[in-house]
Amino acid sequence: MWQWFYKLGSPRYFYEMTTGFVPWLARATFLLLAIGLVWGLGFAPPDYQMGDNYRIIYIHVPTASGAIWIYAMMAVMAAMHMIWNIKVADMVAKSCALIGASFCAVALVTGAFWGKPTWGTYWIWDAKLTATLILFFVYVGVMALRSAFDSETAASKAASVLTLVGVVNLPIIYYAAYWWNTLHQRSSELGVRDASANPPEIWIPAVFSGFGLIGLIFVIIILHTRNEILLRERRAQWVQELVKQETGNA
Amino acid sequence: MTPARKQKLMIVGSIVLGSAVAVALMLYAFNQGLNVFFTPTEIAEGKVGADQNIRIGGMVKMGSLVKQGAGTTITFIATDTNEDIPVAYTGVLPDLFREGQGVVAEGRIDANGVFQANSILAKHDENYMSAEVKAALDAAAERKAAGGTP
Amino acid sequence: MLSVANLACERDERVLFANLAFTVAAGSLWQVQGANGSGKTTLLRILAGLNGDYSGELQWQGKVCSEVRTEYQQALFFLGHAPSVNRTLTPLQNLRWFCALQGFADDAAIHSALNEHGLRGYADIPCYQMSAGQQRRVSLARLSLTSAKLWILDEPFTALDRVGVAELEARVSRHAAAGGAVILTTHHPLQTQHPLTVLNLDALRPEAA
Amino acid sequence: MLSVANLACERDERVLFANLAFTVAAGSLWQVQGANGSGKTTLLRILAGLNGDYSGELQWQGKVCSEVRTEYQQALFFLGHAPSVNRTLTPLQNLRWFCALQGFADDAAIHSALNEHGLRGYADIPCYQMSAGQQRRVSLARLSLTSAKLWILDEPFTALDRVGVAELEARVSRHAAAGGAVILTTHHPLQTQHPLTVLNLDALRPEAA
Amino acid sequence: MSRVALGLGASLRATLRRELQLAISSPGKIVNPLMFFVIASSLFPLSGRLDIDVLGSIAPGIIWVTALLAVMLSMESLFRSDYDDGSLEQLLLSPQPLYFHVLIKVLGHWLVTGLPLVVVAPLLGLLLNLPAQGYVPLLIGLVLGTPTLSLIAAIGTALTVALARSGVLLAVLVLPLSIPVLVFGAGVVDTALNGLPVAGVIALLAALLVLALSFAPLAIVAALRINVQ
Amino acid sequence: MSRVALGLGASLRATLRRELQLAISSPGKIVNPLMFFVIASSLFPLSGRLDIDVLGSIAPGIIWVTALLAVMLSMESLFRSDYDDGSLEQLLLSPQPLYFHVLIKVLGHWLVTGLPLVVVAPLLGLLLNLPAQGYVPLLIGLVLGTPTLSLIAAIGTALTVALARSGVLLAVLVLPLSIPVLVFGAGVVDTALNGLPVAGVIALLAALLVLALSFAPLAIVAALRINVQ
Ligand code: HEM
Ligand SMILES: Nc1ncnc2c1ncn2[C@@H]1O[C@H](COP(=O)(O)OP(=O)(O)OP(=O)(O)O)[C@@H](O)[C@H]1O
Ligand SMILES: Nc1ncnc2c1ncn2[C@@H]1O[C@H](COP(=O)(O)OP(=O)(O)OP(=O)(O)O)[C@@H](O)[C@H]1O
Ligand SMILES: [Mg+2]
Ligand SMILES: [Mg+2]
Repeated sequence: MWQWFYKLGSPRYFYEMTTGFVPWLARATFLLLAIGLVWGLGFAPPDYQMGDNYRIIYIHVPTASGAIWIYAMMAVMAAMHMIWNIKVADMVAKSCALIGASFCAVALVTGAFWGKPTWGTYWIWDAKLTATLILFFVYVGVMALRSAFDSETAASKAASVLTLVGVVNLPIIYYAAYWWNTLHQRSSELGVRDASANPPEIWIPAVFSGFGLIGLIFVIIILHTRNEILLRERRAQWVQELVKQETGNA
Repeated sequence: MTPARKQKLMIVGSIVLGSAVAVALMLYAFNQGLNVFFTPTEIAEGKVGADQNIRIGGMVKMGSLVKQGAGTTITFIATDTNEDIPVAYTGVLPDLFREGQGVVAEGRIDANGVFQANSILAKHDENYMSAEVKAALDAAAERKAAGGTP
Repeated sequence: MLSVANLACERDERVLFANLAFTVAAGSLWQVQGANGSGKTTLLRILAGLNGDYSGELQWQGKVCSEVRTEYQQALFFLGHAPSVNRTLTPLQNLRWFCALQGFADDAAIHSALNEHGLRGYADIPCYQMSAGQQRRVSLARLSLTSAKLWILDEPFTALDRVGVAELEARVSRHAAAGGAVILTTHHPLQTQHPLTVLNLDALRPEAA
Repeated sequence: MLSVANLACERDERVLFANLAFTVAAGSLWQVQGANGSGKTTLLRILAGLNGDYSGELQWQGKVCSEVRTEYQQALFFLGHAPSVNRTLTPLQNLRWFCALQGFADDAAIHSALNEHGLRGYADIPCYQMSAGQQRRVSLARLSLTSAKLWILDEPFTALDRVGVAELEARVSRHAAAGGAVILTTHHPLQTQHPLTVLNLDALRPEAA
Repeated sequence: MSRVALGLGASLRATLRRELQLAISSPGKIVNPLMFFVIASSLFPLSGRLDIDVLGSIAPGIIWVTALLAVMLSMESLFRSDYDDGSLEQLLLSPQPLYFHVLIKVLGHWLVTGLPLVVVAPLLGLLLNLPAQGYVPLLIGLVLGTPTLSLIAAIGTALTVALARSGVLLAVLVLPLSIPVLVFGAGVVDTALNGLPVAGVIALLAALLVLALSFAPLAIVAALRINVQ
Repeated sequence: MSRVALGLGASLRATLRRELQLAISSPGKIVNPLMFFVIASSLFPLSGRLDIDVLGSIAPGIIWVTALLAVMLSMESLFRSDYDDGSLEQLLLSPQPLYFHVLIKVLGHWLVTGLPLVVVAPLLGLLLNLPAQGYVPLLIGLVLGTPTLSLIAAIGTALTVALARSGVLLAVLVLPLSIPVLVFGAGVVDTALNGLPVAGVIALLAALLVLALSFAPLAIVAALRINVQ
């Protein structure tokens, strides 16, 4: 277990292990997303109240919860980087920040465009919305801090510290729900648990697009991390050999 | 004990102590109740005095919606099935606002006990259903209400 | 006292030094030499524990430095390029804080340290009113206050006038002679009675070898 | 070229120098000497027109400096304690701006100036990645770019390694020999072929006299 | 020799004394955040013709937001000169427990910058037409909240100390983290103005303070070590 | 030699290019003021439960005040690194006309920090529920007002450049001077929201800009000369 853990911590092992694995993950992801989105956006029946507007759900919900989970993952990576000085963990954290922030932005934008027809306003200072906005700010802070440093080591350590400090905000944001009323709906889990209310035509595509999005998150993170590995290890012998091979093949 | 050890112990000690105190304070806070968002029941219990700027949440009671005059002023009854409160509002309504649907209103309770809203937001519930399903369900509910067995 | 094994450091693709191994014994005086950019400052900061970006091992009295950090820091005096002198405070206030961080208070000693370093009468003048060399002297007055065994000094002669340079050279030799150890960098030829060990980073650089 | 009459300056009640009078002729090389805090930096900044807190008169080519300011500034190159090198820009970008301020553009000259100062290959590396001495070299590369007659240099040898010091000494001598004039401060003994005029502020100080 | 050995307490007092000496020798350090607080709050009434009651109802928000900005801006200088002149290296290399020295440094800074804000806040309340029952909650909130803000801002300062003039970056890091303090702090006043009980909110503010007191020094020390490379 | 003599225009372009290069090499310089602008504006609605209409009516004030703060904070770095590393001495000693170089430097800085603020302002309008007829006046006001604010802030920066980390002092100097811009700037939106003609207020803003363009460089140059002693 520990051995595996340390092995995964080595950039080279990470790179080589993912080389075979990523294309399959990417294909599966593409399939899931295609089914989920085409079905959800194209064929699922319109909602009795919101008509076709509700279709935004197939993008909004996964990106919104994705943004939250990605932060959690980033924090775990930051902790691993601080405690065991695992470089790959930092590279993953860096990728997490980028796509977490993008997901957060997408959730905000889709939510806002959804809010106009349903609630009558693009934006309201409601707990969940506010929490999402703050999360976005924290992501941006982490990225801004990282890019402000010249030295790679200092940048990654500083970003890790800020990421961990930012974790404190998460439960507080959660309790802020007591503060603003929640206009945003509570978690419905789309009726997956007690299939009583939401019919399968609506939640099955959501499940597809949800898993597709999870796959997408991992594909992007892994690809980004692989890039980062090549960049940071560009002088390591194995990378040089890899480059030689690639250019030889080309 | 070496000085280094002693230092570490002091630091760990203050962190543990701090966490304990913080947890205690938070528990106390949550016991106090932090709500500034009220249900009709809480209002009926007299938790809110007149002329406090608050938010209320509930459902628009079936059959209570009345449009007045040119149609920009409305009154309706907000309910949490337990208690009711009359609400008055002037302004543009969101699409989702309709009877039987969740609503959040912000405003004050006037001297007559009417909630004078200065903003109204509609709330979607946690369920999504297609128009046909909704119709079928409604029909079933009606039949049930009529006392028939399916 | 301090022994270094297998030390290597690279910055931005360039290996500054690799396989560095040496032992700084009590009573020795080391000068780290090298052209501009050869890595002297980097090496000194690694030895002082301020730069963690290296591979290799540092041992203090036979124990790994990072494990006996407090002990090592008690035995270490480091002075970098910057003088560590707050410009709005007076020399007295500056040095008082330094002493408190070392765990003692002793105004008489501070005054005599200032006098020794040619700053008689300057104890209560804010440091921003002093010239570059005078500020450096305030900084060096710490040498008379610390009880550290190992001194690590990065270009300590900067901005000192000739008298100041000679005095510092003498002080450094005395410390080594009294059983301490000194590691310093400087670009000017040192004039000391004490035997000098020179570590030349230029000669050590892999590509140069 | 530059002549000084009756120059006096005091800082915080202390007279640094008074009745200073000298003329820096074309082809001469001046070293301002003095203990720490004797006023060398202050004097140089007064001569460069950066410090107006003095009494006395400065003349450039027989005209009062402040009246022929642009002309004087065209003929002057000043380098203070700070290297005047922006750390986020590259040497090339830094020197391009310097040239533009002098009213010309010439990338070839910049590259050869960098090569001359031991920075071949560093033209496009951000300066924060360089050591203290390398930054100082970027700064000194200006000497090969300026066409100023009068150079005023405050401790230009700081942070330079031995080769750098020797090169700069040679450069300064050549400039004086070619009909320019140089005023500099340094605490280390200058080794130049060119005759050196020493201005010792310690000897000049009223209380010392 | 007349050498007196100092315990931890005495050497912490030396750090506190130094912080206060620095403040005294440049009085701007005390006065400027205050002036900023007053001027920035009065920008709002200037920037639009507001109804006087509306002004009163947004007063807690304005006061809290400007207090937050004032604390943050004044914290910017906390480790700055120490970093520039190398004193920070000396602190990091001293055999003393950094955790406590850093904590004392922040608290010393709060004494000279945060506390005066609390003292003038009622004046701003007057300017902004804050209703009478808002003053006591405002003060309680500020007393508990500004040290927390100082500690959070100190984390940001420590993270950015190696970067030249990083005022805006500091804001981008610190403001999101401070939002909970702001929400509960202004919430105390709001709750009181609405006639509701404030004990719960105050307890939350206190909890945040205690948390910050125990965890912020860890983050600050880690951040300083990273920056002094 | 391949030496090309440069006229004033070309050497001003070199100064502008350097300013842009500095911005590009640290992208935070562009992004951070923007983020500050967004985050600081959203602090207000967070700090109290505001009625949505009230929020809309104070939106112009909030946007203008935070824009002012963002411009001021980002200006802090204008002469900072040049002062620290001695480049400012070189500028002052160059035979070039300082007046124009300083003007170009400020405008270059405005291009990378002020202009982006104008671009995201409508987004903040959305968040703060600004009524639809307020957007165009807001943009016009900001386009005319932010360069003026930059110039005023530059005077403050130049005055305080010799002081380490002077963020708060800068604010104390600059904010009072900026009040007219703020009043007219927010006034444009207010006037439009009230359905009154805005041409007069816009003309006043433009007049302030022209005044600042012609006099601010004088003050900046004088301030720099004082500080580089
Ligand atoms: C800018 C506006 C909005 C933001 C920032 C936002 C944010 C979020 C977030 C963060 C989540 C994930 C919650 C979680 O995983 O715990 C979420 C889920 C969801 N949102 Fe939104 N939302 C917005 C607007 C809307 C609108 C207008 C609707 C439609 C009425 C909506 C419907 C949903 C639904 C159905 C879910 C899934 C339920 C759940 O798991 O919580 N959202 N939203
Ligand atoms: N900012 C200042 N305010 C007041 N007095 C100052 C200031 N800077 C320097 N002085 C005083 O002016 C005198 C001369 O300082 P100056 O920097 O010119 O000395 P210097 O000869 O260059 O010394 P060094 O060899 O140390 O560089 C010093 O005695 C100092 O006390
Ligand atoms: N912040 C940095 N980031 C990346 N590389 C750096 C950094 N600082 C220094 N370097 C590189 O590290 C090398 C060693 O620098 P260092 O400061 O240790 O040299 P030095 O021997 O002290 O030189 P000097 O005599 O000029 O003081 C230099 O070649 C420089 O290019
Ligand atoms: Mg060095
Ligand atoms: Mg000097």
